[in-house]
Amino acid sequence: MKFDLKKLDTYAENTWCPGCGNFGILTAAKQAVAELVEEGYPLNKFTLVAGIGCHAKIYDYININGFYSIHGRVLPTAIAIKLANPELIVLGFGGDGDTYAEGTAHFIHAARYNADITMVVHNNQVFALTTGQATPTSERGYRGKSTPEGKWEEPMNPVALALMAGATFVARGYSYDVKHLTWLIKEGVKHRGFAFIDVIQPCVTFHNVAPYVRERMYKLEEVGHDPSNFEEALKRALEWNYDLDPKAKIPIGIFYKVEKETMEEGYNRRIPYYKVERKVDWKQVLAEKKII
Amino acid sequence: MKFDLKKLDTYAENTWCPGCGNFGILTAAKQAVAELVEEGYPLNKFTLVAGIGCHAKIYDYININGFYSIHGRVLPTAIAIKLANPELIVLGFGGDGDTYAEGTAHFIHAARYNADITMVVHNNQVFALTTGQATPTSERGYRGKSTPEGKWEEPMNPVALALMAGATFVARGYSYDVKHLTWLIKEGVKHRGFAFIDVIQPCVTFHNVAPYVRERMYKLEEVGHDPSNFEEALKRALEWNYDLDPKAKIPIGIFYKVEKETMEEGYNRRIPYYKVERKVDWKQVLAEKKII
Amino acid sequence: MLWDDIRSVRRSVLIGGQAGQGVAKAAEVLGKILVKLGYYVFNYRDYPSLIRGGHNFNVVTFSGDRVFSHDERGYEVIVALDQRTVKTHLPEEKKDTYYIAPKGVNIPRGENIDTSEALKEGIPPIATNVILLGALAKYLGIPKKVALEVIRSELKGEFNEKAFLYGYERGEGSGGKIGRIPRRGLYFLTGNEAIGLGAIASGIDMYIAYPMTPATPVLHFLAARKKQYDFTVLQLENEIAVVNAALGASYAGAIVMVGTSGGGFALMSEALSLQGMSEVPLVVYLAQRTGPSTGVPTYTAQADLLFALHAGHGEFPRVVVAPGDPAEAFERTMEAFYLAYRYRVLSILLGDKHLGESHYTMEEGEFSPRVKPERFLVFPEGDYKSYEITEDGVTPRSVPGAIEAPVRATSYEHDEYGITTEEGPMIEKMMEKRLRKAETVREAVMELEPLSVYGDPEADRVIVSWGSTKGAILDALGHLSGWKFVKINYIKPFPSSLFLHEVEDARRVVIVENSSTGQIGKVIAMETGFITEDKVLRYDARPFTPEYILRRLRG
Amino acid sequence: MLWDDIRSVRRSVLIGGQAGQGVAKAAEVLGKILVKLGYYVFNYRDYPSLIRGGHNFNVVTFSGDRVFSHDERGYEVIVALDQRTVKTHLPEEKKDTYYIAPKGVNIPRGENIDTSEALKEGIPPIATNVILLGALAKYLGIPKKVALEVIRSELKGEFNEKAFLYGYERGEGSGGKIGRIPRRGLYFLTGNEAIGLGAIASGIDMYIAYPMTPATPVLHFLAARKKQYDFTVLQLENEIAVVNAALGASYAGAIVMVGTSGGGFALMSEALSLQGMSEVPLVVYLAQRTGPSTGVPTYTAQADLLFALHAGHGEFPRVVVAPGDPAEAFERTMEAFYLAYRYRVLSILLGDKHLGESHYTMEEGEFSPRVKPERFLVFPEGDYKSYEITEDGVTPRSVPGAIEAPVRATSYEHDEYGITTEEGPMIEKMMEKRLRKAETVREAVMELEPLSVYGDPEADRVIVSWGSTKGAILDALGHLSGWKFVKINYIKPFPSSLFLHEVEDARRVVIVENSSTGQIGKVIAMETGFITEDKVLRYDARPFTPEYILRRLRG
Ligand SMILES: Cc1ncc(C[n+]2csc(CCOP(=O)(O)OP(=O)(O)O)c2C)c(N)n1
Ligand SMILES: Cc1ncc(C[n+]2csc(CCOP(=O)(O)OP(=O)(O)O)c2C)c(N)n1
Ligand code: SF4
Ligand code: SF4
Ligand SMILES: [Mg+2]
Ligand SMILES: [Mg+2]
Repeated sequence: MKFDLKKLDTYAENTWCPGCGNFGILTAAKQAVAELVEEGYPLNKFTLVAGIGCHAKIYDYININGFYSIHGRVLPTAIAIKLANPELIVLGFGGDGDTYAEGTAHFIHAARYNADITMVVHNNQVFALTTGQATPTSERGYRGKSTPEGKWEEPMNPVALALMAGATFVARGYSYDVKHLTWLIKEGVKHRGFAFIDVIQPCVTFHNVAPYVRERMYKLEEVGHDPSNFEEALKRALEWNYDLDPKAKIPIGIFYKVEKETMEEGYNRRIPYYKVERKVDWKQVLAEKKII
Repeated sequence: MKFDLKKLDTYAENTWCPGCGNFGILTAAKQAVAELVEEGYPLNKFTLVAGIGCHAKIYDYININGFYSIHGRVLPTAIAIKLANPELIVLGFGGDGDTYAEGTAHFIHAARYNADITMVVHNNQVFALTTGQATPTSERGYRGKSTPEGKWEEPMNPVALALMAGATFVARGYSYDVKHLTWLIKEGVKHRGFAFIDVIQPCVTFHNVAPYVRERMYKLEEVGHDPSNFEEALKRALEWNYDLDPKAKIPIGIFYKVEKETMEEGYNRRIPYYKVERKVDWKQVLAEKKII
Repeated sequence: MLWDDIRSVRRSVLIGGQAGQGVAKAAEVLGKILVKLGYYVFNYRDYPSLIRGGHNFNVVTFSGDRVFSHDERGYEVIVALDQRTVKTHLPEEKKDTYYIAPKGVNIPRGENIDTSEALKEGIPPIATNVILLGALAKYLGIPKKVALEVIRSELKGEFNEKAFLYGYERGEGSGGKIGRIPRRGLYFLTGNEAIGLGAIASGIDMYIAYPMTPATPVLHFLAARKKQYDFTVLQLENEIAVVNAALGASYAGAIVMVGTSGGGFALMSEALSLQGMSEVPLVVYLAQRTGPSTGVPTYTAQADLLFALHAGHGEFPRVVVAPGDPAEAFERTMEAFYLAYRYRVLSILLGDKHLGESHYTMEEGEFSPRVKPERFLVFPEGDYKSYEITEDGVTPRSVPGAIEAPVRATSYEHDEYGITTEEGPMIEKMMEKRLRKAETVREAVMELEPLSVYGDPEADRVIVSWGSTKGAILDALGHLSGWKFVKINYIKPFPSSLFLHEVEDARRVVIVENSSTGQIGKVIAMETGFITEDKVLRYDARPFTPEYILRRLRG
Repeated sequence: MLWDDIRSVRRSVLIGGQAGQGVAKAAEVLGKILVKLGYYVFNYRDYPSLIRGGHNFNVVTFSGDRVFSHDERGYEVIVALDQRTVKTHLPEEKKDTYYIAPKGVNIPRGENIDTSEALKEGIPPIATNVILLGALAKYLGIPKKVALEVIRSELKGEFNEKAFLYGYERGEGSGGKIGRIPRRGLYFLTGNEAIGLGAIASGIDMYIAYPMTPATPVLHFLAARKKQYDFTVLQLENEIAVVNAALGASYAGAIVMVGTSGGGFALMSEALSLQGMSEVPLVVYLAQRTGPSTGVPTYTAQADLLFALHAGHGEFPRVVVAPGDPAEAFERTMEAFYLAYRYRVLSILLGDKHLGESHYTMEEGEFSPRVKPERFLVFPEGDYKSYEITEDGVTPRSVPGAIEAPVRATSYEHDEYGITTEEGPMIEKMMEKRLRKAETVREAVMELEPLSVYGDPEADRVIVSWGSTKGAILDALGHLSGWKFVKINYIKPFPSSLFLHEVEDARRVVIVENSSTGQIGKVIAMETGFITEDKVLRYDARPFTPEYILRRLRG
C-alpha cells in the first residue's frame, strides 16, 4: 500500500538555511520510513533520537516518535531505547560535532555493543549551529572563528574508526544524493545490528564541500566493492581522510557489513518492558534477608 | 653519572597486592626515568599524571612531579601540561577502565593531537580497584560481580584503535618483562609525539592472565617487524583481540612509529608560560573598545 | 546483673586484619549468628582503598536492645588477624579488652590460637578468619549449633565448618554465655542491599551503572538477582552513557535506576537537567563518600547534599530523599520510583557509605511501604500530547510504539506536542506547568512522612539531622533526656511547616552532620529562614558514634 | 522642548530581519555612530537558534543621559528588512512608529526604500541592511560624516559606504536632528568582549573551550587576539577535556580560563571538585541561558545560580562573582583571576546571554580594576610542600620543573607533600585548612566591593538583584522614588552583614531575577536567614526592561 509521505510532516517551521544539505537527509529519512512502512514495518514503532545542532532539528520535522536528546548523547539513548523495547525501530541522527567530538566515547563503544539501531551522522565537518567552529572531521587548515589561522590537527576518519571499533555495518552517504541515501538508510534499518552511516552533508553557510565532493565521489556498488571483506573495506575507508586533498577519491556506499550477535540478543531482550507485568510481592523480595 | 634509583622512592606505603603486575610497571618506569636522567634529561622536568584505579597509585610511589587526576582524565591533563610547559617530560599512567572506558574520547583524540607525551596504560582488562568488573578490554565471557553470567560483548582492541586514530607511536608491553618495558617507556619518551604503550598487566586478584600471556607472547623486534609500516602494524595489532583465545599470538614491542608535527609545534609553544612576563596595561587593552 | 540487664548491655567486638583475610565476611557471619540468637546487631565496616594488605576492620556491636550504631573504642574483644590490628587499635581498647589472634601475633592479653595443625585437617590458611570466629564464639558463649547453621549457609566450602570447630575447640571461652532471645521477624542487611531490594520491589526493569564505591554493591547485588527477577543490569562505558541510557530506556517504557557516587553523579548532572525538561522519569541513587574529588573513596560523608539539591542547570522539580537505615532505604527506594514514575520527575535517593555498607538489624514491622509500584502509563487511542498542560502540571505518560500517535521527549523548550518553541508565552506556560508539577509533588510527599521525630516529642532541645546519622543519634538519644531528634527524610520538597513546628519553642537546636559545614543547616535556612549555628560536625571521613555525639553535645 | 530635555529623552529603534541579513551588525554600527556623537546607547540582540532565515531583531535604545537597557515596545522607528519584522512587532509599535523598509515590504507608515538601482551602483543585496541604515540615519538626523567614519572602520567592502549613501540620499529624513554632545571617554562593548579583555588584562596564557552559546563569543574574541597578545586558544573534544586540560595547564604554570554555558558547566562539575581538592587555580566563565537542558539556547536567564554555587561533590571554597555590565565584567574578570591564582581557588564568573551579547556604553572612569595581575608563584630552593598547612589555609604555589623538589597536585585527600592519606586526623586537618582558606578568601572579597547600592541610600524600599538585571533596574530606578537597589556582586563569599545592613529597616524588599523561582532569595535566606516572598521574576527567556519592572513593582 502506498504510504502518504505527508503523514510524516509536522507543523514545525523549518529553519535550516536554504540549500542546506540537511534537507537531503530529511527527505531521504522520510522516504526510507515511507518505503519501510510500505514493506510492512509499523509506522508507530519508528523512533528517532537526535543530538543538538542544525542536524538535530530533524526531530521537529518528522512526525514519528522522537527523543530530542542533548549534545553528543544520541547513541546511549538510542541503544537503551532498543533494549527497553526491542520492537522499536531506532534511528539516531547526530552531527559530527555531536558524534565525533562530544560523543566520541559512545560512538566507539556503540560499534562494539552492536545494538540493532541505525545511526546517521550529518557530517558537515563543522559545528554549524554554534556558527562554524572546527570539528574533529574538519580538514586541516579550516578557518572558523575559533581557528582564525586554520585548524591545526589532522581530521578524524570516522569510517575507518567505526570499522576498527567493530561496527557491523559501515557506510557513507552524500546528502544531495537522496536516492542513494534513502537506500543506505533502508539497508541500515534492515541490517541486524549497529548500522553506521556517515553522511557528507554540505553546510552551505560554513562549510560547503559540495563542489569538492561532487567531483571526487564514486559509488562502492559501482566498482564491485565486496562489503563482506574487512580489509578491502578498510582500504576504501582510508582513501579519503576528510582533508580536502584535491587528489582524493571519495567512496560512498556500504564499506562493510557483517552479521554478529546483537546487544538485545546478548542481553536476551525480547518483550518490551512496558508490556511486562511484574507482580512482585515486596515481602517475598525481602525474605532473603530475614534471619529469624 | 650513575643515578641513584632510591631518589625516586617516596615514603608512601605500597598497597598493591603482592605479585601485582603494577610492580613491574613501577620498576620499569623508575628505571626508565633513571636511565633518561643519566642520559641528561633533567629529573625535575619529569611530570607524571595518573588516573584513578590500582594503577594510579604509582603517583604515590615515584618521587617526581605528579598530578593525581580523576578517573579517565589523564590525557587532557597531560596534554595541557605539555602545552603550558613544553620543557616538561610528561608521562601518563592510566588504567584500562580509566583510558578505554571513562576516558575513551580523550584517548581517540589524543592520538590525533600528537602532543609529545608518553601514555602508559596498565591494562589488566578489569576494573581492579572497584573489585573486578569487566572493562572494555576484558575478554568475552569474563565473569565479574557485575557480569556473573559472563561479559557479553566483544573486547575493544586499543592498539588497533590507536593506530587508526592516528597515534604516532604505538606499542605494547608486558609488565613482567621489566627490561623490555623500560626500553619501551624510554623509546616512548624519546619519541617526538604521542607515544602510546598498552601494557598487559596481570591482576593477580581479579584477572591473572600471566599464564595465558606468557605462553603466547612474542617480541616484534625479534621477528623483524618494521615499525614504519602502517599496514604491517595494523596486521600485527589484529593478531590478538584481547579475548583469551588459546590459539592467539600476542605481539609485544613497537607496532608503529612515525614522525609528525607535534601539538606543541602546531600551537607554536616553546617557552613555559610561567616564565613569560606579561606586562599588559589594562588601559591599552581596553582601548580597542573606546569610541570617543 | 539480672538476665534482663545483661542482655540489654551494648557490647562491641572488633575484627581486624588485612584486606583479603576475610575480615568483613567474618563480621557479617558473626552478626548473622547473633541476630539468629535474637540479638540486635550493627556491623560497621572500615577499609582503605586497596585490594590486598593494608588494614581492614569491622566493629560488631550488639545487644538485646535495639542497636543502630557501632562503638569506636572500648571493645570487649579484639579479634586480630594480624599484628597491625593490635597496634592500630591499642588506643581504643578497654583495660580488659580481650584479644583473640593467631599464634605469632603479639597481644597484650587474651588468647593466641595455634593454627599450625589446621592445614593438616584440611583447613586452608584463607580460613584463619573462620578459625578465629570459632574461638570468638567460644569466648562469647555462642551456641555451636546456631553458629554452624549460619556458617553452612553463608560460607561455601566445607572446610569453613571445620575451621570454625577448630577455633571453637581450641578457644578458651570464658566470656560468658549468650542466651537465645525468643524473637521473630529480624532482618540483617545493609542499606545497599535494602536499596537493591527496594528497586526489585518497585518492579525495576533496568539497572544501569558504572562501578563506583560505595554504590557498586548495588550493582553487584542486582546483577546477582537479575535472572531471578528478569530484569537487565547494564554496565556502560561511563556515567554519562549510563544516565542518558537510563533516560532513553525510561522514555521507551522501562522502570530504571542508576547508581553512582559523587564524581559519577557530577558527570550525570547535565542529564539531570535533561530529565527536568524532558520529564522522562528517572531514579538516581547517589551514594556519598568523603570528598571533595576522589577524596577518601572508601569512607563516608554527607557532604553532597547541596549538590544533590542543585545539580543540573536551570530550574525543574526534583525529589531528594534520604533514608536513615535499611528499612527506610527499602521504603524510600520504593517511594523514589513511585514519585519519579507517577509525576515524571527526578528522584534522587541520597545515601552514603555508612548506610550503604553497614549491616543493620531491622524488625519486620519496620518495613511498611507507603506506595505501590506501577508503570503509570496511558494508552490514548487518537491524539496524544506528550506535554499536555494540565492543572496539576503532570502530563499522563505514554511510551513510543504503544500507541498510534508519536510520543516525544525533548531537551528543548516545547509546546504540548513536544515541538520546539522559542515563543515567550509558550515558554512561560511550560515553566509554570513544571512549577505546578513541583507543587503537586510537594503535596504527594507531604503524605509520605517527610519528617520524623524520635525521643521525647515535648523536648525543647532538638537534634536535627538526616540520612545515615540516624543510627548513632538514636543510640545517643537513649542517654539524653529532654532531647528529641528531628530527622528530615525528604529534603526536597522540604517539609517546612512540619520542621518549624518542631523547633519553634526549642531552647537549643543542634545540627548533626557528617560534613565540615553542616549543609542541612543551610537547606533549612534556605527553606524556612530558620538559622542555627549550633552544630556537631564530623569530617574525618568516619561516621558518628553515639559517644562522639554525646561528647560533642555536652562539651 | 529645550535641547537639554530633548537629548535626555530615551529613544528606541528596532531593526529586524532574517538571520543572515545583517541585522545585528547594522544595530552595532548604529550604536557606535550614536556613541561617537556622544550618546549613551544600549543595544539588545534577539535571535532564535538558527543560522539563516527566521526572525532576528535588535533594539537600539539611546539617550543623552545614561541608558543601560532597551525597550520592548513603543519604538520610535522600526527598520524592517522583511515583512515578518513588521508583522511580529505590530503589537509593540507606538501610534506614530515610523517604519523604514525596502520596497516590497508592506508597512503601516514610514518609507519604503527602492533598492532596485543599488546593484547597478555596485551595491550587493547583502548590503540592504546598510542601505536602510542610511535611510535611518537620515531620518534621525545623524550627521553623514560621522556615520561614514564608523562605517568605514566597521564594515569591510567599499560598497558599504555606497550603500549607506544610497539609503541616506533616498531617505525621507524628517525625524529631527541628532546633535553632537561634547563628551570623551565613552566605550561601546558587550559583556563578553569585556570578559575577553579582562582575561587579556589578567595576563591569560590559555583560553580553553568547547563552543557553547552564549559563551562562544569569548572564544571567538580571544581567538582573534591570541597572536597579538601571545596566548593560546584551545578547542578540545568536549567540556570534560576542556576543564581537565585547564587544570593541567594551570598546574604547569599557565594562567587559564575556560568558558561555557549550563550544559557544559554541568559536565565540568566533577572537575570543579577536583579543583577544590587539588587547589589548582581555575577560572570558569559560566554564561547562563534559558534552561533547563537545551531549553531556549539563544535566550537569557539567571537560573544557574544555585547550581554554580554548589556544583561539584564535597565541600571546598569557591568564588562566584556576577558582573552587571561590561565595566564590571572587565574588573570582575580580573578579580576572578586574581582570587583564583592568589588563593588557589575556583573562581566562577557568572554571566548570561543578556550581559554577554548586549552592547553597553561605559564611561572611562567606570573601569577601575581593584587588583593587579600576578602569577603568585614561589620558587623555594630545597624542600617544597605542595599542601603546606598554613594559618590562613593558603599554600604558596610553585610549579613543576621550576624548582628541584617535586610539585604535586592530587584528587585524593593527602598530606602536606601531596601523598595520599586515609588517616582521620590528617583528613580533618586538610579539611580545616581548606575551611580556613575559604575564610581568607572571604576577607579578601570583602575588600572588593562585594555589594553595591544604587539610588537613594536612605530609601526603605529595596530592590535586591544581581548580574545582568542591573541595567533595567538602574533605568527603572530613575522613575522611582524612595527606592534603592542593592546589587550583590559576590554571591560567594556572600557579603552577609553588608546585606543585612541594607535591608534591616526596609519596608519592602523585592527580589528581581530572570528566573522562575528567585534563586538569589534562597541564597540570601541560606546565608542570612532573611526571607522575602516579594519577587519580580521573568522567565519567558527574555531579559527585563525598565517598564516591565516598573509595571510589576507597582501592580
Ligand atoms: C554539552 C554541550 N556543549 C555544547 C553545546 C553547544 N552546541 C550546540 S550545537 C553545537 C554544535 C553542533 O555541531 P554538530 O554536532 O556538528 O551539528 P551541526 O550544527 O553541525 O549540525 C554545540 C557545540 C551543547 N548544546 N551542549
Ligand atoms: C567518575 C568516576 N567513576 C567511577 C569511579 C570509580 N572507580 C575508581 S577506580 C575504578 C576502576 C579503575 O579501573 P582501571 O582504570 O582499569 O584501573 P585498575 O584499578 O584496574 O588499575 C573506578 C571505576 C571514579 N573514581 N570516578
Ligand atoms: S548552518 Fe549549515 S548545517 Fe546549519 S542549517 Fe545552515 S547550511 Fe545547514
Ligand atoms: S587488585 Fe589487581 S591490579 Fe589491583 S593491586 Fe591487586 S593485583 Fe594489582
Ligand atoms: Mg556539524
Ligand atoms: Mg584495570
